[in-house]
Amino acid sequence: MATSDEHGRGRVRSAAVAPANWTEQLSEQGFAYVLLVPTLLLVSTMALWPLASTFEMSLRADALFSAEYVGEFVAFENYAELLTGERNAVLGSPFLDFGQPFQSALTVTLIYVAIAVTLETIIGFGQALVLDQSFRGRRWVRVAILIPWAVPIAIQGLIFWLFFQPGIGVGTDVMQGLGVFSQNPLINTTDTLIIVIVADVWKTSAFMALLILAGLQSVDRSLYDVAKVAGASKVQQFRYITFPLVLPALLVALLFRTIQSMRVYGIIETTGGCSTLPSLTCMVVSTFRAGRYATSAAVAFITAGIVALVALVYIVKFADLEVGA
Amino acid sequence: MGNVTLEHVTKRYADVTAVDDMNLDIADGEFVTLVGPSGCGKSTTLETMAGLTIPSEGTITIAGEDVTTRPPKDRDIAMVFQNIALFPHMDVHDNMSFGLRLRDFDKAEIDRRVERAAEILQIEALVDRMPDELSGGQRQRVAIGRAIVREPAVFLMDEPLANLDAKLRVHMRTELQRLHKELDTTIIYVTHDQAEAMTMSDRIAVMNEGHLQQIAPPLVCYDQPANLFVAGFIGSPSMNFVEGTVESGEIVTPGFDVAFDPGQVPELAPGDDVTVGVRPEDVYPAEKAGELANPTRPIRARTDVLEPMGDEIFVYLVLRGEDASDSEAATTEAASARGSDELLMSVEPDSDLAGDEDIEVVLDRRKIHVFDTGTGDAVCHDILRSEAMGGGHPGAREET
Amino acid sequence: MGNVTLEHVTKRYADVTAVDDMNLDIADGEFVTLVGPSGCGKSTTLETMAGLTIPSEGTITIAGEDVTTRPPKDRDIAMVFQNIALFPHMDVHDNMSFGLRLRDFDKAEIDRRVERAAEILQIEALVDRMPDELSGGQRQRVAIGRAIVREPAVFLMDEPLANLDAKLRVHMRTELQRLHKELDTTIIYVTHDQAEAMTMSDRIAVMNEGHLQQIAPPLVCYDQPANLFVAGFIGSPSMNFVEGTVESGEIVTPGFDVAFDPGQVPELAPGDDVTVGVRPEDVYPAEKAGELANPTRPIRARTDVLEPMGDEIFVYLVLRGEDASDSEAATTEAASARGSDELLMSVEPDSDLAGDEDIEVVLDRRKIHVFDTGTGDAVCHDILRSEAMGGGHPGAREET
Amino acid sequence: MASQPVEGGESDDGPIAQRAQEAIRNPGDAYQFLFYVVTAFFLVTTLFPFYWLLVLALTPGDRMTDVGLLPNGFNPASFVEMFQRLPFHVYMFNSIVIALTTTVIVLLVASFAGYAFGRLQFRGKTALLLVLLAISYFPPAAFIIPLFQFFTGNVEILTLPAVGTIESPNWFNTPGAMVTPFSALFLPLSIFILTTFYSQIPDGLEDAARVEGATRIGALFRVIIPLSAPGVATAGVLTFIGVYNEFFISFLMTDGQAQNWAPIVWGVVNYQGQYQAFYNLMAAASIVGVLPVVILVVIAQERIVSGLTAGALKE
Amino acid sequence: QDGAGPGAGTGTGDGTGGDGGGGGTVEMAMPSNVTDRAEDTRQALYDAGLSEDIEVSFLSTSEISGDVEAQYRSWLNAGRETPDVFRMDSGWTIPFVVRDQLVNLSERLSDDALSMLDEHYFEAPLESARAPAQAVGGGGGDTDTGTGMGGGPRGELYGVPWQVGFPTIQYRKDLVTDAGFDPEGESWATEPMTWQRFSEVIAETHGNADVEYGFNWQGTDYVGLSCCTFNEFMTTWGGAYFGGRDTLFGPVGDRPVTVDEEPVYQALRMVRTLIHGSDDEQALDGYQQISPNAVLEWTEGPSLEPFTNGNAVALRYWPSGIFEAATAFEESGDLSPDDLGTMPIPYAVSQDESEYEGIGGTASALGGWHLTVNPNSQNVDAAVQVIEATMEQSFRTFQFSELGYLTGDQRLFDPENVGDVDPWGPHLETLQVAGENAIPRPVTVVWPDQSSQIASRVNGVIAQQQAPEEAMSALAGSLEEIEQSV
Ligand SMILES: Nc1ncnc2c1ncn2[C@@H]1O[C@H](COP(=O)(O)OP(=O)(O)OP(=O)(O)O)[C@@H](O)[C@H]1O
Ligand SMILES: Nc1ncnc2c1ncn2[C@@H]1O[C@H](COP(=O)(O)OP(=O)(O)OP(=O)(O)O)[C@@H](O)[C@H]1O
Ligand SMILES: [Mg+2]
Ligand SMILES: [Mg+2]
Repeated sequence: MATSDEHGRGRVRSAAVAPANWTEQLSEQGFAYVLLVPTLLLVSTMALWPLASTFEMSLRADALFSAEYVGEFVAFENYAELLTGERNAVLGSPFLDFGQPFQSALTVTLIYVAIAVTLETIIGFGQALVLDQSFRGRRWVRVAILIPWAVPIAIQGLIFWLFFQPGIGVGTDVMQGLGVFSQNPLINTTDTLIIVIVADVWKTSAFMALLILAGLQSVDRSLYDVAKVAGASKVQQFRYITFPLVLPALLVALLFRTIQSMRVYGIIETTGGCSTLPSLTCMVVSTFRAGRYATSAAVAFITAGIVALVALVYIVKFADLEVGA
Repeated sequence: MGNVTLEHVTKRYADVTAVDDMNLDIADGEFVTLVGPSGCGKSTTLETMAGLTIPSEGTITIAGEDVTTRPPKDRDIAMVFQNIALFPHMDVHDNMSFGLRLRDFDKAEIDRRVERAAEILQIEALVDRMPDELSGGQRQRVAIGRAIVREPAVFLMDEPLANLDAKLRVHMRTELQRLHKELDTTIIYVTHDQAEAMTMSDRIAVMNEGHLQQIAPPLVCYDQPANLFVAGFIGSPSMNFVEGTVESGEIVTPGFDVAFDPGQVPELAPGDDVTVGVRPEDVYPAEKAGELANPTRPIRARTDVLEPMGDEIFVYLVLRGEDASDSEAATTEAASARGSDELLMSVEPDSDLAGDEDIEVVLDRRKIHVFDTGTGDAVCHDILRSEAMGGGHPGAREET
Repeated sequence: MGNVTLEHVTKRYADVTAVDDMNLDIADGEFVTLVGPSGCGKSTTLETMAGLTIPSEGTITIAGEDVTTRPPKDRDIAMVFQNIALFPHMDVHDNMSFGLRLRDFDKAEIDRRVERAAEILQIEALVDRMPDELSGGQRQRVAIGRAIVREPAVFLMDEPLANLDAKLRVHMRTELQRLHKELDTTIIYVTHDQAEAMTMSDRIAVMNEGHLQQIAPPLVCYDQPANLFVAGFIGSPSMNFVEGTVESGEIVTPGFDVAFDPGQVPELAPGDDVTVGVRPEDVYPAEKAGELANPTRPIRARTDVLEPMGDEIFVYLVLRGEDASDSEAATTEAASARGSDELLMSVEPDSDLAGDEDIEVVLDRRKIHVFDTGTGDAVCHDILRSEAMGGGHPGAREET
Repeated sequence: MASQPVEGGESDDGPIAQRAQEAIRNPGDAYQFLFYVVTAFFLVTTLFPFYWLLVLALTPGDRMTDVGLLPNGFNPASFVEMFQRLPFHVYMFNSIVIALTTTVIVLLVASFAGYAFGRLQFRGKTALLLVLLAISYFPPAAFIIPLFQFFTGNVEILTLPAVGTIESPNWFNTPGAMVTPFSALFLPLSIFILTTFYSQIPDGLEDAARVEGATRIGALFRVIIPLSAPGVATAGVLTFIGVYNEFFISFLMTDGQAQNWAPIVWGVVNYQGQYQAFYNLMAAASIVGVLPVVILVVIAQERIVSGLTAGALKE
Repeated sequence: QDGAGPGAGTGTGDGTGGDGGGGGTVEMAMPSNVTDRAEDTRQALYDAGLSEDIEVSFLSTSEISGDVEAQYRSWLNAGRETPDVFRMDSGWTIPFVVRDQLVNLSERLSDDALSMLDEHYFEAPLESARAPAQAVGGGGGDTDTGTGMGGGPRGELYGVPWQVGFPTIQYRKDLVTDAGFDPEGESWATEPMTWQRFSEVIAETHGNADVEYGFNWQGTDYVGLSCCTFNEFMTTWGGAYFGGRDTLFGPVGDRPVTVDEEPVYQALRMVRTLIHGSDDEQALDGYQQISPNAVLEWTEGPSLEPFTNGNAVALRYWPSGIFEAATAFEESGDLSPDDLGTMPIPYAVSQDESEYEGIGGTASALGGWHLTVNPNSQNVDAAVQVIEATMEQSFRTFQFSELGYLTGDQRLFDPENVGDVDPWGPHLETLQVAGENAIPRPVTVVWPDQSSQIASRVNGVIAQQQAPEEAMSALAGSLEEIEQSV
């Protein structure tokens, strides 16, 4: 019995080991490609193909009267009309209008991203530094600090919406007491922007903290000994050792956080609403909801293009790191 | 300035006491080497001095101030770590200049010092490399460089030359000594290399299992080891030990007897269990007895293995005892009962000894160390007290 | 089985060639030591053998099969890394048994081997510790343990004893040799410790800047170094070199002249620029000349620094040349022009020499090495060809 | 703390800290104090919204007016009622299964990719990384129509002359329709995280494993992944939480019924009536729904521990 | 209302039962309050004459209208065969009709059933389930004649009302009486009053009572504002989005946009007065400040809460509010269900005075749901039979008394027919008035776009961020643009 069991285990094991052995014969390059096969398979069927297909939709006309998603081929007409502002009425708010920065989706999104990501990075870093220490009860403090990330956006929105909803929460009174908010924060663009940013910082600082913490924890502790003996103060240790060594993790966190917040939607929709505070993704979703699938697809691609531009900043920085290392 | 004092310093980890009630008083400008077997607490001792580990007990004083809980940066020390620990994200230049940059030295001065250190360390060509592009020895040199550019009051060096080849090591040895003189700093140095310990140190501190065994100038440790442990540890190959008992006027061991004048050596009381120690270089083939002022009686032995080392040959001898009846038995049992009826002898490389040959050897009575077998403490370091020690020897030889 | 052959192996990095056209042929069961200065390519050579680095050029054969691009696991090798590389997430036992577990050894066998290795390495008490709770030497022993439990056809060991104290090192040396015999494996060993290289190896391979300089049994490397580099590298302290020129029947150097019989040493053609090499132990105070069969003429020198080592004393001599007019100048300039008018002599510890004393020394003519200054290649290893080498010496001394 | 090297003994050089050092005999105390203040601040700010959620949950459904720092009334029954109204535990179960499966797949696939990107050199590396990153530029809305068509069996994958047309599977209302796209969409983040962490593991340790007889994959699993535990745990937690709370795609791929693998957010949303929501139940459900994540974080944070490479290398 | 005998019902029932069109399972998409009582509902259907061969199962859907729409949309686009019967919001049924994604029930229902609908059902709900005259205007220029673009022939019925909702004003009868008014005597329940009088009544009552709020309603920037709350204000002022009732459902692009007209401005000014009082620069004379600022951020839930807690004088709300308030009053101890009064939405301009046909006078925004049939269903016949069963008097009664819904059947608004069902009894008359004056939102395929524009502009105006004229002319521009965008 025992032997047959072992036999079975052995077989399973060798079945698992055989491909591993086979890959050993490959060159580094070949091996890399083999490792990437599952990724490419998943990503191409579940992401690239849908995107291609959506892109195709974006080259067609909206078909509001038909059971089809989209109508005839119109090439880049959707893009042209969107970018020239001819579709603003359909979008609900202008795409880009420097005259009213708080009404146009692009500027609102950029302002939001700049403020939120900056705050989240600073706070997340602070939290990570706290969590990096060892102290009694750290486990629970970690949970406490990280748990906002686990709250679904719908609930996150609900919490803040209810808090500032007159008649239900006391948030507006408190803030007005502090002289910060207008009477109706949830229909006021700047107030809503603040609420959305606060809500977002509350939730996603944890994301930053988690990634940065992981980076911090991976730093070889003996380097701190060296730095201390070399005479580094806490601040200097941070600047010369901690920061450069967590920089890769920090960049990943920043990159993804920026991309995610460029796509902000849910928290806006669940608090002030897209017409109070229009974002790029708001337009994608509202046109989608309205059944203008082609327009929606085009807005999505334009959004992606803008995100790509923003992400470029980080990619350049990444390249720097790679070269430096 | 750079004097370092440890008082009753103890460091306990979960299941070991790494350093146990350590008392050290190191003068400013002194060069002290810590030696001891692996795991005896050398690195831990340095770490407590550096402020990287807070001792479980005891106080540490540097330059007269109690620094026991003070952070490392306020101690004016530099350290070379046993595990090297270069900053992986900095090139060699930045690694070496790290401490200076922290202190806002100006660039020219930094470059000057780094260049100078790189030159000493023979790594001028490597200053732009990243640590992972260096060989083991090169990394170690960078680690040394990182410390020496600092010119602190106290240097702590934990096996800084472990990964260097003999030649470079000799070079580094002189350079460190020069540096020591030039900067007049205190250096506390850990090494497992006897030659280093012997040549560089003002004093050697011998540790074992967290305890300080002896701290004394190198030759004192070598010639007058405080106890069995020091005697066995210092010197390579290590001292021969033979257990025996004191009888009146004679120390009796299984392999040989050594006569002494009880009047001259009152420490040896009849009936004591003692261990006789003699270094390999103090064992001579009987034909050289004439060169010695005070040889023992010839001791019958059989050569076993010969280990030629280039500049000397180590000869493993199996003692055949006074009655030498069962020489074969002795040979076969040699391995198992080693240390009591075996002796290591070192001879000149041009010796004509061969393996498995019956010979007679003599010991230099002036170099026979006697230890109390029970406590391990040294009883005496020669059994010929009447003569003056040291200076007398060459003259003695001349006589023959 | 375990024979390893390197043919034209070259490894280039961005800005250095770490190993350059290396050819090695190591027999099954042989113990070969790689030595060479820091950064000369020893570790890189081992890495190519292990399969961790694919050579830029050349082929590697193990047990007759070309394994140049084969993964490490298919090479039946075990390696002790210079940087130790313990798995930090595994305790000592798991670190040591890692390779066995990968190979599905059964638990009893694993435990048996690990226990055995821990015993040899004297780390029985540490098997449950994590690497970061070990001292430097303890870590290194674990790293050795991880290799030896494997019992592979070829051991690659990169400075495995660098962090161990002398005593443990001697112990490990014998254990490794025993293991070598017992398992009959090939061992390729890197060390910077001369004693290790000398005592353990069947052959020593001396490398410099990626090139193989000489591969030969230890004493051949010591006594008949192939070139200046090997001569200077092997032996500690290192050989004295003095540049000179050959005139008829005489090698003339700034500090002294050495006469030779042109008939006996035809390699020395008048007019050649040569470098004379002599080891410190082959330099004797003139009063010992009598003990030598073939001493040179006395050479006038002044003692500078004395370095007592316990079992010997190194004496730094400044040659005063034949005309000895400006002895002060010579002393002050000594440091800068070292190697040409300085000589290192090693004497017995009971010598009565003191610093700053004018003495005369002689060299052993049978131990004078002559090299071509231009190419560095050895020209001859004595200047007394007529006499038989080796065995004659003790007899010669006896005569006096 | 005792074995912690001097941590407590240090403080910054600023004048305030200096004064504090003098004022308080043990300089460690000032630092400790500051540390606790900061920690307390973070705790209060992150926990306050949860506290308020709890207040909401405890407030009886018909007393939802001017809710301040204390609940209007005390009604723990909402934690029972939430299960009576909806099989919330089933939604939770669905989410946990979907999230765990996705996390396992993502970690596995991303580990391979992270190893390739982080530790191997090959052509097209940067381009591939950029393509992966680009996926996250798009709002989910850009994926859902094709994906929905795909998983309702409306896409012809390929037409073979002999076999006929192979259509995409009809996985509507099954976990596969969520797990598969989630795996792809959450992959880029994990790949980037793991690439970063894997690339930082010293080569020496992988070399050691390989010399000991591990394959490259073996070394990945036995050495690199364990040593990257903080990164892997983080990638895992982020993926799990992301999927656990995902709604955009799961909204489409199920009809919202608990028995049809609808996830937890569906459950929370279903506490909403046409005009009015049961805020107290939603709050209670959110608190209960977050518990699995709390457990996960408690477990995962054990993995996020420092000093993983300590004592490994001498270099 | 006399024809509401069981006979008529049975007749129809027999008809459907008699068809015996085979069995099969019919899956109905229903919200949880139905699916929670699936067994009872099923039984009620069989009791109403549904053949036992037909198995009825339920798919539980969300209560959030937009989510449900999105789901149906993707299911229908993907050609899913289930569910067989959809419950569709009257606010977005027409686009599905126009896209030809529903079964034409005019062709499927029995004649009896069809005529019964004509005879006994409120008109507004039926309107919102019929194919519009023309989806797209012909004169738009750049598009083909719209009639070709899907949708059945004019007037064909695609859905049967399942549930209806007509907002009314719910108020605290006790407070009003305390303030010296006489609701009974003045027949507030059936005779709509003017906004001006309403504001005076509420203002006075509020001043007299110890409650926090006066008149609560829902004014935040959301679809409820455009479809309903503001639609009511506007309609009762005689204004319209697209020029009257007959163009509500199209043709898109070929109808006037009439938001930049006086009645709309007046409605907005009035609303501003209600919220901000006479200080508002747009304030209308004679109107009192009766609504809290909070209405600017309120949706249904938050506006209801204070009223049920006894903290507001009046509330504009859907019928469910009656149930909620009555229950809350009952439970509170201080109040009783009798303290709850209802009245139709007040008006400012009567129907005769309004420029547009069918606009003016009291108006209640139409809410409610229809049942429609999935054209991909394998069981269309059975599905139709199920729908016919729901139209049976017995089932409607079950809906009303057991599930607590109002249905489109006017007969059930007659207390004589239904008896004194708690808590509806006293309010049925008012609801009947509201139902007769229901105003549907202008549902077309572009309504989602227009709705959000309207909500956002209107909210802006009433929050004093913009002047009515300025905002409405901008809105008119956007609406026209959207009209032309198809
Ligand atoms: N990754 C790398 N990139 C560039 N140069 C390298 C790299 N690794 C090693 N080298 C260089 O190659 C040469 C040989 O290195 P190697 O590690 O083999 O030396 P070694 O003989 O083992 O020296 P040591 O005794 O100091 O360990 C050195 O000059 C080193 O700087
Ligand atoms: N973190 C730790 N936890 C537990 N024990 C430790 C720890 N660090 C060191 N030790 C133990 O303390 C003792 C002293 O260690 P230390 O590093 O000072 O030795 P060492 O003298 O430097 O040895 P080596 O020459 O091998 O480096 C050893 O037995 C070691 O195992
Ligand atoms: Mg140590
Ligand atoms: Mg090396």
